[in-house]
Amino acid sequence: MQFDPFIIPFNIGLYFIILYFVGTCIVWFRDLSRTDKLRLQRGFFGRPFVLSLREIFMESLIHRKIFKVNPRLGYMHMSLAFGWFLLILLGTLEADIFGERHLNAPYKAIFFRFFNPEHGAEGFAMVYSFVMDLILAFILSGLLIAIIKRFWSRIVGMKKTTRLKTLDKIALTSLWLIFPARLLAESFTCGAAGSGSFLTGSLGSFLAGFLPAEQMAYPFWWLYSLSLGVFFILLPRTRYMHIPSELFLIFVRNSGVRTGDQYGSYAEAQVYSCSSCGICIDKCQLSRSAGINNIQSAYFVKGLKRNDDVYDISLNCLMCGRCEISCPVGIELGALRMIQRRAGEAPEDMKSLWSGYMRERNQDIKTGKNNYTRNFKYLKSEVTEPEAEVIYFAGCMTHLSPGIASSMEKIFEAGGVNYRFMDRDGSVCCGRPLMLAGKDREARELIQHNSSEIWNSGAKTLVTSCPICLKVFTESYHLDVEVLHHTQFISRMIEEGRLNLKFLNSTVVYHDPCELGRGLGIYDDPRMVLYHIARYQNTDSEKENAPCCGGSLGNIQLDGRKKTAIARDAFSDMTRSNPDYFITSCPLCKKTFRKAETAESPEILDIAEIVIKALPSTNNLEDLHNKKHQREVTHMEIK
Amino acid sequence: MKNFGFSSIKTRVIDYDRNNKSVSEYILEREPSFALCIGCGGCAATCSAARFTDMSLRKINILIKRGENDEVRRLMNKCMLCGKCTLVCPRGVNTRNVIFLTQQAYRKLDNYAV
Amino acid sequence: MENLFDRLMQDVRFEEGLNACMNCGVCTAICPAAEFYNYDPRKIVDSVQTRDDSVIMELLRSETIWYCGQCMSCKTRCPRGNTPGSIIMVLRQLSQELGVFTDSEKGRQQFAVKRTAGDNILNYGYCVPAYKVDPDKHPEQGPIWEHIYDNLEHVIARFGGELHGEEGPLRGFTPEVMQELKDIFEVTGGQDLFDTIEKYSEKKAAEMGLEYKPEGTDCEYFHHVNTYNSGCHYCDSLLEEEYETGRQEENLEGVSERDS
Amino acid sequence: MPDNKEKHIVVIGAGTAGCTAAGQLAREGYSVSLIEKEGEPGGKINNWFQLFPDRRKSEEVKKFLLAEIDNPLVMINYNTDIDSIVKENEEQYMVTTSRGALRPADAVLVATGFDLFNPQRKEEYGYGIYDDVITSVELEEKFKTGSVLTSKGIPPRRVGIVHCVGSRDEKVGNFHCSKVCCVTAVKQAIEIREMLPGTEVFCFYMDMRMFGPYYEELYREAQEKWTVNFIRGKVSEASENIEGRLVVKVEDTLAGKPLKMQVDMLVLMIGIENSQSGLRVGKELGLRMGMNGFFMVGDNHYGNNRSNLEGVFYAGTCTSAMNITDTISHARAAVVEIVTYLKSKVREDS
Amino acid sequence: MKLEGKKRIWKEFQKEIPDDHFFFVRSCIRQSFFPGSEQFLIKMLREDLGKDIFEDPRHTTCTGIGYHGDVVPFDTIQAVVARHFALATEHGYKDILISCVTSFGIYEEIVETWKHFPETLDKTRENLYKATGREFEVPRTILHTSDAVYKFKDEIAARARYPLVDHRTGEPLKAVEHIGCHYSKMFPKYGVGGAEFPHTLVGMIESWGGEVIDYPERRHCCGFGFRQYLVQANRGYSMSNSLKKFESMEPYRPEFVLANCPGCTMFMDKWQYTIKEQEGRTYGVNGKGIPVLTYEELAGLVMGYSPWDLGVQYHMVQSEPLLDKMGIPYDKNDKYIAKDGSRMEAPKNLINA
Repeated sequence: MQFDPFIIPFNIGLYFIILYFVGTCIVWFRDLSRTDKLRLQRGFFGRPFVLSLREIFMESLIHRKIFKVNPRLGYMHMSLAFGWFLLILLGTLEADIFGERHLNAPYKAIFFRFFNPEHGAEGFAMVYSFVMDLILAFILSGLLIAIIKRFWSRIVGMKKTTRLKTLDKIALTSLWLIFPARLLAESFTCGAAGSGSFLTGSLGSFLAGFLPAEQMAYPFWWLYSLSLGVFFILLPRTRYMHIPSELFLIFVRNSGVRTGDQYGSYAEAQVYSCSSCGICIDKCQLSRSAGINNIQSAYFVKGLKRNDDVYDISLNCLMCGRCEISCPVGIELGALRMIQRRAGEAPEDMKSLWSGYMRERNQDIKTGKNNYTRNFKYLKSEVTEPEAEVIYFAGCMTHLSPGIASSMEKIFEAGGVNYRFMDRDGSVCCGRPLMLAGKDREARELIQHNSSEIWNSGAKTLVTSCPICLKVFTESYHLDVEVLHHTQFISRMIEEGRLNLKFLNSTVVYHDPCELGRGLGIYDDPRMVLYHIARYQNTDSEKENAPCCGGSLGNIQLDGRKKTAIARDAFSDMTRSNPDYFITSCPLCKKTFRKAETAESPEILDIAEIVIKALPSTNNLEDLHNKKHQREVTHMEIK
Repeated sequence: MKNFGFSSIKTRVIDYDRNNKSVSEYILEREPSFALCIGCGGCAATCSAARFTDMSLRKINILIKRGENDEVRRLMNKCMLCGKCTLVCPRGVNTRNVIFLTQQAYRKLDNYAV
Repeated sequence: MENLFDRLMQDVRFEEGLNACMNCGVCTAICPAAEFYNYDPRKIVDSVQTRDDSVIMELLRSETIWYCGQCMSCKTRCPRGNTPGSIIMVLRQLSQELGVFTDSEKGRQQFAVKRTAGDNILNYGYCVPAYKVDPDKHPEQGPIWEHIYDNLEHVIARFGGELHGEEGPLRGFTPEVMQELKDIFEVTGGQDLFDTIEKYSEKKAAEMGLEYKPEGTDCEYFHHVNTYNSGCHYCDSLLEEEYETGRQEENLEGVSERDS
Repeated sequence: MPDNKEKHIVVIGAGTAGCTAAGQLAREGYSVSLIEKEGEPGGKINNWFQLFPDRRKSEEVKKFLLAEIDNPLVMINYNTDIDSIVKENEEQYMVTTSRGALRPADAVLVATGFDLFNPQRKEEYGYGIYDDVITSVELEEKFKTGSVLTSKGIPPRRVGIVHCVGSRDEKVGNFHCSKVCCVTAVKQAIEIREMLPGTEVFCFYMDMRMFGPYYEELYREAQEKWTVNFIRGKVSEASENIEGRLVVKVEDTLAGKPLKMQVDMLVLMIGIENSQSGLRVGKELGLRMGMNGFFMVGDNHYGNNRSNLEGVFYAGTCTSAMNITDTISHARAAVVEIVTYLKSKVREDS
Repeated sequence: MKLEGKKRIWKEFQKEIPDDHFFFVRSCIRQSFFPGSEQFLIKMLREDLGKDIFEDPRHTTCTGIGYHGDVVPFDTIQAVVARHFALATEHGYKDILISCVTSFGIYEEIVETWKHFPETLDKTRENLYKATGREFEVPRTILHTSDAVYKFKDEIAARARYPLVDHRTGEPLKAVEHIGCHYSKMFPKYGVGGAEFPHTLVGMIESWGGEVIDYPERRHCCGFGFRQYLVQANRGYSMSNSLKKFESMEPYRPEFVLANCPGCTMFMDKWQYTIKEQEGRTYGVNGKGIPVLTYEELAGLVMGYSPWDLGVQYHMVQSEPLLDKMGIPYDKNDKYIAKDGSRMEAPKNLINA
């Protein structure tokens, strides 16, 4: 029986963390809604499980996403996570193969060298210990980067890194100590025994040259075990909880569970799965352009972990979704913020907890307090015109940029579409702005009103010019009509050949509005349209990486100057190639970018407005020629 | 008491010294641009709600500052927070936040006291 | 029909009372009516000076022109020399001539004024002779008035007068005097105005299904206009949402705050 | 080419306009008699502590004026009134002052400036009756002494500032806008807030006429930085309540409601009228008067220094309300007019 | 508060008030509600001051209340007033002495209109002639009876037996005055002292030994508002305005209100009763009520006439406490007396009795 007191700290830590994790998983599972439980059960014996394993490997160990963002950072995470994983895996095998018997307690694997100092002298064992050393070296290299990052984050290509609190610091040091301790412990042991491979062996013999390796080894084995123990014990109270949480999260997500609009164990799992890697901080335009550095998702989630009042933080966000897209753990940050915004309506003591918010709301319903009186009684139905196949909803913001609406009318006419301009004399808001402010109930009133208006119009298709409206139409209205953004509608008309356009010999760049792009994943339709009518120039902030214009209704607190600052940066980034036109497909984006416009800068147009320019006045030869030319270009572009 | 067939009327005058102006302070401290309104009425002109009601943000702004809370209560909830007003304001007042804070302030005033 | 603004301009009081208004609000600031009614003389002058017939017609049909108490405090202060008070008097005059005064609750009350003060003039030569101020209709006059009303001749006598006598307080007027008064009313259009008020009031009474009698103060319609108060004239009435909808139904444009 | 010294110009009034013009004429080499009824130059500048929009100390401008007239060719007569001005001959005017006759003048420059409106004419504001109703000028006096206190000797909790007192008001016979009061009000509001951070300031205005460079910016600063409150409505009346605070009645026209408010001090932004002394000179010379009570200029667009008389010119606020900048430019323009006029005379002679 | 300021204003607005020969015109309201005042005015001018004051019994109402009630057209009232002028002309009087502020205002308005629009004068002449065959001269001066009393205030003061002081302490009595909107707000030049600080009543009170207090709502209307009172549904407006005034004067604890206009006198008196009934509020030094007096009543009291012969008892707010303070003797039982000299029982629950 091989035993030594120094393994105790490690064992305590290990069993503690295992028990703790299992316990948490059970609690989380219990708190899931019935449907989610079922999803999970189904998932456990199905594809989701396999998917999860794959994802866990790819993300939790290899950290593919981080690699994409920035290889150096990716390598750092991978070396630590994957390296350690390998060390444990191979370590266990090692103990199993070369240990005095099979199926050992975990500590045997971890402290294998201590119990088998002479191991790895020749043959296969020698190769094996070489591999082990290799892995250790791999980890240590990552560790080195981590340490450098901590003190000089630019080296890994990050502008900002997360701030730490004491507990995290302790945990971090213990984490950092683990592998150096192991290295030295093994080296001394090897040095004394004359065993070990290229790393431990050579370092060992070198140290043994002038140090009493025999005596030196033992305290380092203690240190190794201690740092492991401490790290495990502290784990739940630190950000490193993300390591186990993420396992749970990945599995649950793959089983089809989503955050929804309520605070539940899935949301909590997400919160704990955040490694505060800080990638979101760099993605956030508020920190880049508006100099606001305390509201980024990393801080927001940290606030949630600590159960702080994060209401104001949750409000001060563009809801552009750039952080969510870039989050390596795939946390639904937008959804989490929305939960907090709704909760913000609740009294002080219940602010940070959705459950508390629900309680407060219910009691409101009972007591019928002022916030339950209907706000929009005054809305009157305005449907008068005859039925039409298409109903066009310009949206409030479009009314401030009337060129868009009038262009759409021209396009409809050109395409011979029988349409009805639902809000010709002014819009009733779609409800999205209220939702973004956390006022869902009020939004419901508007949704009901507009829905009935749309239904009564008897149209088959609803076209809107405003992505904000589109988002809410598709997600929160339950309409029995097809809902399209005008970009989609135009591209469809082009494909159906209802709209023949001439090619403009001018260059364009396209800005993906947050709600249309990241929000609804509509990237191709606008590009299709543009390919048909102009020379499309790629920018390095396309699609998912598109910036927010800054005017977002998602942020109610941001003042005008900062909005303009954001718009300026985004605009100058996207117009480096100096195109003739800067095209967007959101009236609000257009309006906001206009603030960044200068005399030299390209003309800012909505996609509908440039389509108008391409509408043939007379279809003469020149037009035909243009069309031929345009086809070629299109093919070229698509290839 | 005998029936006179009439009774005294509540005055409509803004009694500035009596009125409770805490809401105005609450907003000013969170949204300083609130002070910048020059009453041009641009917001009221573009307002989506104004098409249907006597909602006028220009008026609300003033009434909040004067502490005419009853009337503000009546008007403010008509706002759809669509944010058009913010885009047209020549003084860059973050009107949308002003309304948002107003509603918040009254919630507190009514339920939990500012 | 001729342009309403020109028609108003024919009245010297209007011509004198309306210069250019710059909306300074000095009138509203000290207006006793603006203090208690949803009323703003400034807005009236401002709407009148648009010279827009539809706007003026809206005024003529509205409640708002009937709130003024004609204290004329506005005349003293206006930096542009307007007299909102006179302007309103002329508007009321026209509203009655066109018969649209019956469209508003407060306007209909003109019938009550005519039947009391108006008729008193031609019947007794006084606007409000003591013997026509019935304590039951004037509870606010209090017990002392009941005493005076019941013992009027004694009261007058105490001060060396004679009720309905040759001269002194509450003297009676000879038929000749009364005839002169009547003739003046005939010649100057006073009688026409009386008749107009009666004509349209009778029409309105029929519309509202209320009993109307050619004279006196004891018919349903008189009682209605004299005592009915919908309560939608004051600031707190604006606070009730019901009233909002109520306004659209009853279509009392007068209360709608056009420019605010 | 005759010596300019022989030409003699009488400048009436040693205010901003008078001094600027006199100095400039002297530099052109003409001999100038500067006549001032007061004992010192500067005119109304002496009333002010700081000037809008940049809060420049008014002494600094006065220093500039003193430097201007510090010239041997400028003969300054203080405490001197005009007794008579008569046309001596085709080209010259005979100016007789309270100190005797002057040498015949080849040109007369009327720079008699303005008088401030006497707020007692707006009885409803109770100036001269309620102790804490003061004028903008009296407030400047307080600024000079460095302490703004009410008649009770305590700092005011709330100050009201009334715009357009004696301007744009037919009840006092002034139809014109005095132009500079709005920005003065804003400046003084800021100064009060600076001096007494605990004091609320309310401006009661009909229109904010921020016509000059950086005036609108000052207005914005007043709102943004100094949280000065602006209420759109002409104050109708002020009265004293039992605690001796002033009750102001006004309509908050933007809210469409009457408003009543207690203030501890009411500052009246008194307007600008043509000066009485100026009017006397005008009568003496037979100058044509404009509808607004100021002198009527030869042409509103390109001749606003010329008068209806040959050889008589205007400079400064005797023709209309002006700020200091405009007054100085107007005075310099007058010099150009005079020089051209005299040169043309010379040409005729030869 | 600086008195010089007011004095200066009063100097500016001095009105030409003739010394003698007045053509007297009565007030509908005063005849009905406190006939004593008018009667005493005539008596005082004739007997105490030996002035010629003539009244033609054929003069009717000026129809002013109807006019401001908007049921009498401007042309009509011009003719009615012209008829009064005709009567004056007939008897060779040039100065009209009007007992009612509403009429006074209307007479001014009409005369002013005639000045600005001479055609209206011609039209009126024509109308009157057509209707009555009368012709008239536009009078030289238009006087309100308070102007006359103001003119002779010092002669009255000379006759004063009970000056406006607390006879025990010698302290001057604090009083508030209410001038009546139509007295000078429409045409400040016609009112003694102008619109903002009218001197008419102030002058009387001060020359008779009292002290006038200025309060924030001094200038505010009593609330009569013609149609606003005549129609029952509107009376809330009328009362609320008086209520506002009383609330504003309350802290000054005035001994009495001296009112100029018949309407105001009546309303500020009667509303105190209604306010007591409806709001449960009462005012005045003793917290029971503030007597509201006409200038004739006050003059009479000062000169030592019996309060009951002046008609003081016919107000809702009784004046005994005031009389006691001034040291005026009276016999409670003589208050209400019938034609035949027999005593009548006093009405119940009057205020301040």
